[in-house]
Amino acid sequence: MTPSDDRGAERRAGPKRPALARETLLAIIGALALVLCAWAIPWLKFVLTIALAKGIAVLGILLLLRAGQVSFGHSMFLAVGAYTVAFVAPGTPEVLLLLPLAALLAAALGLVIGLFVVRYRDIFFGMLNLALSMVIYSLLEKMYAVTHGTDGIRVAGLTFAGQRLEREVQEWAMFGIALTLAVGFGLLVRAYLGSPMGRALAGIKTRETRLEFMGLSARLVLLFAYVLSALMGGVGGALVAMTSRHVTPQLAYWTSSGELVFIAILGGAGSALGPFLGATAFELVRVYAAAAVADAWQMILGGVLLVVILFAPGGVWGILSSKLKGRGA
Amino acid sequence: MSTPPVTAPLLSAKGLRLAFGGVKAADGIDLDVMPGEFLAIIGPNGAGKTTFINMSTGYLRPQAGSIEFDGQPILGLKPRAIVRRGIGRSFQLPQLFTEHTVLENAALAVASRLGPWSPLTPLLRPAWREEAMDLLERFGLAQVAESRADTLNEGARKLADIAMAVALQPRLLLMDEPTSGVAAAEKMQIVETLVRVLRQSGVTAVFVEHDMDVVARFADRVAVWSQGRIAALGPPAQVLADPVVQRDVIGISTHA
Amino acid sequence: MPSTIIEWFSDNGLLFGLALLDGLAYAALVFMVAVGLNLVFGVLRIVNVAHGSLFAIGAYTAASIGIFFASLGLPMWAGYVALVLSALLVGAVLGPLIEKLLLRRIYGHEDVLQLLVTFALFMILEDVQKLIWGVQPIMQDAPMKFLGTVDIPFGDDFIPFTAYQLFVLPGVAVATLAALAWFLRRTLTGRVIVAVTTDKEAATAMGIDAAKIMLLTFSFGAGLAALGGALASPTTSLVPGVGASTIVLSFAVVATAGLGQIEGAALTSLMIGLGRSIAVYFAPEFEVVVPYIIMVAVLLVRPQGLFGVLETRRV
Amino acid sequence: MTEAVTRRAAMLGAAATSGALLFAGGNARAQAKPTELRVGITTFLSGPASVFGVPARQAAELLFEEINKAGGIGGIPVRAFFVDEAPGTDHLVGEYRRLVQNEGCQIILASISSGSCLACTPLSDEMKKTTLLWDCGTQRIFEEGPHPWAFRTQGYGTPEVLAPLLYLLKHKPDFRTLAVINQDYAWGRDSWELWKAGMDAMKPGVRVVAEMFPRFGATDYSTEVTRLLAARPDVILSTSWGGDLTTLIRQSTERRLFERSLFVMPIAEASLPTLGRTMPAGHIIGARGDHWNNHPAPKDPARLKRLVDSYRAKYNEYPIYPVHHMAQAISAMQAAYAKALAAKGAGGWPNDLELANAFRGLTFDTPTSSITLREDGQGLEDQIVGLSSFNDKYPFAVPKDMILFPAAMVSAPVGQKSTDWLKTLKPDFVAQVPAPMAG
Repeated sequence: MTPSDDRGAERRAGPKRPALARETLLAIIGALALVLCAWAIPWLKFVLTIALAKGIAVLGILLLLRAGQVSFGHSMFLAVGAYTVAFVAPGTPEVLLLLPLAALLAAALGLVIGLFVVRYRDIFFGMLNLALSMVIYSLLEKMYAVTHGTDGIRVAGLTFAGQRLEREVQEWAMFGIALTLAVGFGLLVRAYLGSPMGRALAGIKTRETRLEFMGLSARLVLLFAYVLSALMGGVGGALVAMTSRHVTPQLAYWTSSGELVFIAILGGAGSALGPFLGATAFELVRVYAAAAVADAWQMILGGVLLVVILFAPGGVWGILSSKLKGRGA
Repeated sequence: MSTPPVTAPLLSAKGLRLAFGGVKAADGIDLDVMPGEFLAIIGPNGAGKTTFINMSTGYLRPQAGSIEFDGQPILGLKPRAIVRRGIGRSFQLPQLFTEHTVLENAALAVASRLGPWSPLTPLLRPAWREEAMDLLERFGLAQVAESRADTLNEGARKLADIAMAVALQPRLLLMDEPTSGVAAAEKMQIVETLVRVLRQSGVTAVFVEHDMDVVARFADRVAVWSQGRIAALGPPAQVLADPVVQRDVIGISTHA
Repeated sequence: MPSTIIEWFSDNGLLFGLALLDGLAYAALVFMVAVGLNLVFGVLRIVNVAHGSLFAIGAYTAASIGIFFASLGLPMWAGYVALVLSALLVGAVLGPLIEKLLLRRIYGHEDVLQLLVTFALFMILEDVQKLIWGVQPIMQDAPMKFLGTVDIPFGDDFIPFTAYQLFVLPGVAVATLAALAWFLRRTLTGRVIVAVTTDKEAATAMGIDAAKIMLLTFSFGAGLAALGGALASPTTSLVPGVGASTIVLSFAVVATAGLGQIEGAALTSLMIGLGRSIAVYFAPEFEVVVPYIIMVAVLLVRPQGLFGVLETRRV
Repeated sequence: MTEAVTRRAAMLGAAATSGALLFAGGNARAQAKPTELRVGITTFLSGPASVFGVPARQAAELLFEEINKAGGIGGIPVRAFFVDEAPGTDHLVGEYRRLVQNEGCQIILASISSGSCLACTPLSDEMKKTTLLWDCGTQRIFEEGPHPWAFRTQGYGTPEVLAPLLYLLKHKPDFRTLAVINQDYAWGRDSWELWKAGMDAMKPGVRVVAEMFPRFGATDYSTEVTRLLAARPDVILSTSWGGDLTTLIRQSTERRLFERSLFVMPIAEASLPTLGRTMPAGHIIGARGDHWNNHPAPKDPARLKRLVDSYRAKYNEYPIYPVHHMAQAISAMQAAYAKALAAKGAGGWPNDLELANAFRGLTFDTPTSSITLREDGQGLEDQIVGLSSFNDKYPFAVPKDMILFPAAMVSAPVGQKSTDWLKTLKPDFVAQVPAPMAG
């Protein structure tokens, strides 16, 4: 197929359809690959569950990126979700209750903070989020009597639909829940981004003034996205807590937020699949870098990030989708 | 409420004043816009023409004076509230969502008129898509519907910008230099398209314009702006023939 | 409870005065780092996360040069030469290197990409520092020792303060502020920098070589960060991770100050310095969150920052 | 990316599956002798705590080299797999799993930070893998529930705080006011809680004039120093360490705070080589154990000298306490393997359960003394506290007037919570403090 043919085909079908096909194909391949990896290499099941959990949180970053805003404090919602699990689990160890609870609390905090920060743009938006996350980080660290400070809290044993599972089964259960939620939120975000809400959100990035003159409130549009992203952050945090079974204030530190933004770009902001590609790549690079050179893993991660930004700004998604496109899929 | 008399103005501005530092952008503006008319605003750069549009749409707030739309005061309302009451506007620099397609731009405007929506409804659902396509066709933009807005030429961008305002079905449309930056060859064609669509929709229009040919041909009335004041107001033939206007306004603006 | 607070005040009124002295020195250090970051942000529009690394490298370099001078048997005042040398070295070598090799490639890209490039650089430099200087605390306090202490009367007691913290730090900060203000307002290059900060498009349209100005400003900012680190080095022990905590504080200053505003950076640093030292006395638990609370409070009242100019979009 | 993963998966799949089988087969199966003994070691390799973590890693590398030169353990070489604690707990628990499930480590030496230990120890229960807590000090580990697979091969917070407290009560019994300035994290808070409980029990009525918990990794203490100068407490306690402590000491020395108050610094030892002559003399210093360079009567002087000399020769710095703690964990590991191998007879190799059992009640020698692991897994390590002083032999401060506190005396008994136990102490407990050591 010559390039001009390709363009012609795209115009007829509308540019969306091949992209959709690529996305779906990649999502299915990705999910299968994850399951296979988790099955073949047992300890990777843990790493991949964490990757999926972070991917869900990064979906939230992706939403805000669509509006051209970078939250450098988003991990506070992750921390809220995680600490919700840690605090509530001793009384109510049910995963199916803890997850919605964590989501709800994170969304509530997102609403409160969102009402304030959606009035700001660009560096102010980023830095206010950073400041508020540092306040939450300090609270978690300072309220030693409640949170055990930097020691953190061990998450009590969990039940799944009333069942207390064996370690091996529980690991699979967590992996399955994370994968299901990842797919669910991925679809949700996809639909949302294609809706007027999502398209208006993207409009904030290019022509915010126009939104107002269309009778829309840009702040409200951003607030909705912010609350949704906080909710997903809470879910991601809850999953991280349930998987690693230990929470510390580190979750809310600004470098953790930086990591989430890192993952978003690494994966590529072009697709709802990006965060999961990014999170998987990030965790695998980190784990293998740490195994190869335990005291210079940061340098390797930094190097990978630089290479991606300079040479493949579309991220992993950009690389994969252009490859698939090249093959005419 | 009984039917208002035919002579009641659609937009009525009284005693608008606004100064930026020492510059008086509005120094006692009184203007009535009558339903159904096409009112052109002319005047040199910096005379306060855009400021008037900005004040009428809630983007700037005058320091004194009042604005009524359809008999209701609108001063102090936010732009989006004023839009919802039926005042649309277009921009000197087209305000398009540059990373969206033209169709999406139009559909978003259609959808925002018909909102609120569920976050799961696709923007290009058939009903919205059809209305948006229809609109683009009327503006002669159907060919570029699938192109990204930042790939259009200036004339098409201007039209798309106005199309988005029209999609909101305003009763009054304020247009800030709809033909500026457009190649001379295209200009008349664009204005003709525009006027046809607006007449079809029964929209009252106020437009800032530098091209006196356009003004003479399409405006019902002309308001001449000078240093924050209205220097002259009346039918084009009469106003444009005024020697003072010719010297002070047209002489300058034809060079702008 | 209120009565004990009043008692506390009457008992500690003098102490409160001492806290202000402490706050001044701290504010001076905060200012030195933040002003460079703010300047760079103003011109390049990049939030440089690696600024903290430049601070740390400046500190380490100063300590290394100082230790080297001491090993040569040079007198103690040579420590001050080490501080300046370090700042010059980082500003003249590392700054241009980073700007030319990395930042130049991403100007005009999306904000988030620019931010992440510097984040990646930060991660790399953190490990580079460790490879060069190891993990054990490094200290070189000749400049502080050289000037000795000053006894400040405190009731019938006295409190020794180091002259370095009492005079040198605030002195250098004020001198830097004055020199910067003079440079930006009175010299051609300075005015060009201000022009680029205010309106880059217009400045470029006027024929200003923006690339040169950006290189210059970034190197200058890097030098200021290094000078901040160098100034801090005599009073502190250098360990891995010192950059990470510095930079997050500087972010708060920049956002609070208003973008590119040096006087804003000075005022904010002062507020943070004093706020923090007062918190150490009043409510030590809040010490860490003081800068962020100040930032949130300021932005609530002035969304564009203390000295920021409200940008109205032209439509 | 995907390709790399697949290749890696194929490569690792076999190892992992066999690992899983072994695991599933559990402890009943006879264990074949491996070709090498894989030891997972978690330590700080970046961030502020790497001042401890890196020397410990160096110690492990040094000692493993020595062991392998001498024929390994049970005839097979030992190999270390290091993991950085700095990226956080969620990363660390993943790494723990990797060490066990993927690298096939038979024993894990876990953690400097309390948070890491608290996360890894329950994991040792779940994965049934012997885990030596080689450095973390939190008393919560064994006091909040049993951990049959975990053993701490050194002392912990309670003796490390109680010994300096007793030394203070003996050295300066008449102090009336005290201030505390600790790092704001678990150890800083816990150690203060332990100290306060002990102090209130044995010397009621001491007025605490300032409680300060500056940020972990703080670079400036001038405000805190001013406050302490003005408050003039008789005693200042600081359990800080690393860069925080050296900064605090330097800023305090410069402003003559050490002339106004007596400092008690239970973890000063690790910072003394860095401080050199800057450290003021005559203040109470501890080492989280008895492993001082100038220990007057080490159990095995030749071994202590050899460790210090070879470490210095290789890394050009004096060993600090994390080096000793790492060496202790390795000694314990050697002793336990010897014990388990002896029980198995020729050609046998202990499985996980047999290995863990070998640790229970184990007594192993250190260069300075010997340590016994109690039935709850806690090691009993003696504590030596003294006053900072200088002599010609070392370019930095070392203790004088040292008092050796037997571990059993200063540790909370099995099954009791430290704070509860400390509250039961009576003022006359001080009378049991031994006399300073000769030399």
